[in-house]
Amino acid sequence: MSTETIAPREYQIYSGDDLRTNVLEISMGPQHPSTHGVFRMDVSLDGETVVKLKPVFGYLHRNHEKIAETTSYLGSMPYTDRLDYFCSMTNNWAYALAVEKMAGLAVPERAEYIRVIMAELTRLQNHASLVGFLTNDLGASGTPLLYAIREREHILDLFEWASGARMMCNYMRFGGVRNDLPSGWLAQCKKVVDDFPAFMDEFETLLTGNEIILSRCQNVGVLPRDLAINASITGPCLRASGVDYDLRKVDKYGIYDRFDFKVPLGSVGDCYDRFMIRLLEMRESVKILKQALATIPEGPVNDSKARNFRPKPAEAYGRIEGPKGELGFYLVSDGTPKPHRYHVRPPSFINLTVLEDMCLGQKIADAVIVLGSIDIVLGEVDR
Amino acid sequence: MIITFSILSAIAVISALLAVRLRNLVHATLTLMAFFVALAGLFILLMAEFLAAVQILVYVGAVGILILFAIMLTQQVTGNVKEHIEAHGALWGLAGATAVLLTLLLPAILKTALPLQPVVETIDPSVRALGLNLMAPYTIALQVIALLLTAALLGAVVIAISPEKSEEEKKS
Amino acid sequence: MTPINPDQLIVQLTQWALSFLDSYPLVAVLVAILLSTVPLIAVFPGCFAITTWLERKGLARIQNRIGPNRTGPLGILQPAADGIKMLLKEDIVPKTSDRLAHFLAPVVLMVPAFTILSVLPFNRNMIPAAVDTGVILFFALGSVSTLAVFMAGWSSRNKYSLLGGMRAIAQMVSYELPLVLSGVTVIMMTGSLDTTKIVAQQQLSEWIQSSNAGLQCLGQIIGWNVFTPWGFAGFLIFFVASLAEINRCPFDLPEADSEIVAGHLTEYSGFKYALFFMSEYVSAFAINGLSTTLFLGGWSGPNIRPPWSDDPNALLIPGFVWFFAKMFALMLVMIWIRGTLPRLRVDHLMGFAWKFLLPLAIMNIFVGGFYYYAPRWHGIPVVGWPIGFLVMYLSYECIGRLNRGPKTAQRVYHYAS
Amino acid sequence: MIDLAPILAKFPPVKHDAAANALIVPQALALEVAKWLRDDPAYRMDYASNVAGVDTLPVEKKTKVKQPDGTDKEIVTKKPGSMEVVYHLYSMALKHGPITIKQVTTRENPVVTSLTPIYRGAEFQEREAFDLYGIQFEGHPDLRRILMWDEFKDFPMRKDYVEPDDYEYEPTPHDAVLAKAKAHYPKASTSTEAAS
Repeated sequence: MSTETIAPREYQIYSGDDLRTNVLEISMGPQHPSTHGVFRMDVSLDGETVVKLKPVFGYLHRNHEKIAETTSYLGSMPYTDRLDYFCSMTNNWAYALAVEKMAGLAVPERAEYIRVIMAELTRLQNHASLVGFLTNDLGASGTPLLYAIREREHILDLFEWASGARMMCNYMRFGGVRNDLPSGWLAQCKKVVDDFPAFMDEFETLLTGNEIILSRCQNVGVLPRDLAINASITGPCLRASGVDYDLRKVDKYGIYDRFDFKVPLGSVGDCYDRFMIRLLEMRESVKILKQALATIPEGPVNDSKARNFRPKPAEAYGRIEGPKGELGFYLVSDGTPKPHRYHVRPPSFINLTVLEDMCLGQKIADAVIVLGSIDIVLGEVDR
Repeated sequence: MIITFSILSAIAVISALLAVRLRNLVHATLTLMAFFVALAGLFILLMAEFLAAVQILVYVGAVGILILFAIMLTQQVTGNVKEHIEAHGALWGLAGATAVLLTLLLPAILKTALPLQPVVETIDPSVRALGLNLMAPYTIALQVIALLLTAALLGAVVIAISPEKSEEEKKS
Repeated sequence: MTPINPDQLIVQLTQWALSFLDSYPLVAVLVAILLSTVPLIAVFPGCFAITTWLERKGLARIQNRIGPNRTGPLGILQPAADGIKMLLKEDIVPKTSDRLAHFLAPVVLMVPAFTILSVLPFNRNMIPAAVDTGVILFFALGSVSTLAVFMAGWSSRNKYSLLGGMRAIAQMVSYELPLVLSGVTVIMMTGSLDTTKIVAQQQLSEWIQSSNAGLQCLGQIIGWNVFTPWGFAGFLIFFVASLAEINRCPFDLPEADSEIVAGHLTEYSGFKYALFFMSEYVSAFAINGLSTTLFLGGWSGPNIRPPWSDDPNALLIPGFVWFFAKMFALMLVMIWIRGTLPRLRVDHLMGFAWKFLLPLAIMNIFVGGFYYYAPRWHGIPVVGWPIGFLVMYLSYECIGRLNRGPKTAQRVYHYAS
Repeated sequence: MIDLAPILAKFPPVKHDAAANALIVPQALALEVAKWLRDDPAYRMDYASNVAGVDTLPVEKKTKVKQPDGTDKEIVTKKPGSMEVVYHLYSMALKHGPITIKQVTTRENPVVTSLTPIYRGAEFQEREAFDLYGIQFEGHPDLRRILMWDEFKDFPMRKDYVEPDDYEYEPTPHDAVLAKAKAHYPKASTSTEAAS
């Protein structure tokens, strides 16, 4: 393993003695039906084969970090919702975790459970819709996507009930969560979680054995294990390449050491593995949710002292296993109410590093599903 | 009949001329196809539906598309406007061409007794007759052509298999 | 005065109308032309409107949605609303586009789409153009649509359009082969390129003529080509190839929205887009009509005689009802497929045409020949049917296995310890 | 907590910042240290999780100290500004971490050594630090702007960055923006006022 970094591959255009072809350069995005937002790929095509692909982003850049450095610590919490707008709960948690780590705040027992429940619900809805979007990229005219969206609605209803907002939840606080769960919420959540495996079974029977999905996803966009580690790929993409690295197991943040769950691993690292790992992770999330819902204790949910506080000069890097990968916050405090440095380590952004490596030599249609299988949200990539 | 014939032949002549004259290769091909279609129309006028259908199927559907495909692979679709072929003595050339054409056609024109007898009633261009002709007197020719085309097809396949792939296969 | 025959009512009415014009032959010809073309131009856009509604409703049901529900009861007026919207939209032509070709492309697509309808027999004696070479004329004119798609893709001066055009040409030319070859089997068995003869061949006349009502009823069904081994295989090949030929899912690569935006349609808007859209549906009707004619017995359905008539050819339910029923059934299958299947990739698509459908279609021709000459017992193909079926099944399996690489398989996943 | 003593022993120029528990690595040694950390069997820091630029302005602190003679004396403590790049390294193989590496440079001429040749994962994050802070990464294969557009001149995340006030056009400027807009577009702002 003493190799140097794995450099980007170069694709050799075949040119025979007298058969010369022109490279077709197209700019996919920022307005393109398949780029999951305002993302652009500068693609060079040899026929239909990708010979060069450069991701271009920043169309949604609003300098989130600068905004956060000019407001109080708590003031940034709603902004974190807007990073990965599919998973605002986990964004909140990652930020709260970093601040708690820096200021040394403790979290009440019940709040820890609520955080786990919210994070796993977020993972469920994110993975379900991602698989839906991926099949949409495969051209399935939205049918699996709409099945996934139906399940997502149930989970978003739960979020709305608890936090008042469906997507921009702003629910977590330093040292706990904003408010306790409304009465009846846990029972409804239990119902949603119990119903979820039925949807999973349906989804899996419909999708995993489909001949077209098999032939289009398998051995497409292969991400080798070494490259995945070297390029700091995290989340399901990393585990699809066969690396056992799940922060819920490694860091055991929150109370994840109390739950019994497993980490599914892929072997090839292609689109199909990334797709299947997400399906399998959803099953594990359901397991965690069932355990958490069965054992959640009563008690306070937040620490009222930790509102507008002024941390001592310190720095901390807090990270959690978000649905898309490792979401980290690097905070530096200089003793004022505003952070001196506030940096987000966005998983979607870094996972895009290997987009070109995965797409070279594949067809243009494959580039679309490779991008889909990475799972990016442009709010997080551009910040 | 005469009106249809005139219209179709006018279209055919004009589109054929355009196909030669137009500098944009794609336009030229498209006009060439218009010529083929007009020709098919003329075949229908002669009650040769089968021939018309084959004309469209083969020339418009296959040959024309092939030409277009080849043009797509070339670098420049539009010809260079600045580069004109200077024609000297175009009139002389035209006169010469007309003379040659007339000489070739003269015997036919002289031999034909006018007014023409309607051709339609004397022939029965049914598909069955055509098929029987192909199968009985022209079998050998048909077989030879078929063999030739198969060989050409196989040759195309051999050329199309890229050497890049075969190298990979050698390695593995 | 012959007794009223519901089946032939329209034909009789036409003849009655034309009988007034006996003394003016030129006018009679013109009126006859109008009488056979105007219904086509009137009926098929109507079918198109119904199908768009059906498609939207059907897809919505497949996807857990309601679909159009604001315009009229059950959203039935949605096609009208769509049409008005399309007509009122601005027609945007890109500045650098080749204006003439850009303008002509929808026309070039539209004309053959409607023309090929005229060789389809909608009922007995109800065929707009009874030509001797109906089937080959259909394929010939159908191949012109490739040209239109190319024109649209090339003239737009858009790289997505160009890619779409390239894909369309490659795909349509490739799929024309299995399409035509599976049709060739039928032509071979009938011995005619005439669509009316192909339909007539699929009716067992001795059964229809018999006095048994049950046999009469079955006489127009049991002889359909789809019930023979070569016909069944041919029908499936034809149907799959026709999906590709009219760019329907899962072969809708020329307009694959997730990859190349809308392919050759990217730069079209307003009425030109509507024309494209309509031509595609009309082509779909035409090709479904042809597969109905070739394999599903055309206009023949259960032979139920009207009680007042002794004419063995008289039918209570007109043949065109069965024709349109079959055509729409095939349309519905296409909608169902669109709601279910993801899209293929370019190389898979080509491989599927050349390595799977084409050998299967050629095999089918041999099986058809065998079936034709195999000995029969009282006219029943006791040898041809089972052996033909077996051969077709085996070749399907073999070609399928040869094509399936070892690469795609269900995988087993492990958990980290 | 990982024992950092072996690194400090092996590379004497590397300093330990106890407050942040970070290693301050001189630029000349950065690549070597990172490579060693990645390949050493005891560390195996194969995963560069996070790369962040940090900008600190120079601080001038004036404190009044009572002298023994009763007079106040002002003591001016100057803390120079700095530009840092912080790397958080983890190990996927051994599942431990983090080790924080810092490269410190001046605000005036911020140049550090790129670790992209060792960690591919730093590629985009270093580009981001270059884009937003103007830190030059020596040895980076593709150092271009990543979030801002190529024509953008300034570095918006720097602490002393002043937002150009004609930067964004607002259809109906108000409050502070209106005041700024007036300075730049006197006619335009009056016309919008008249319109509203």
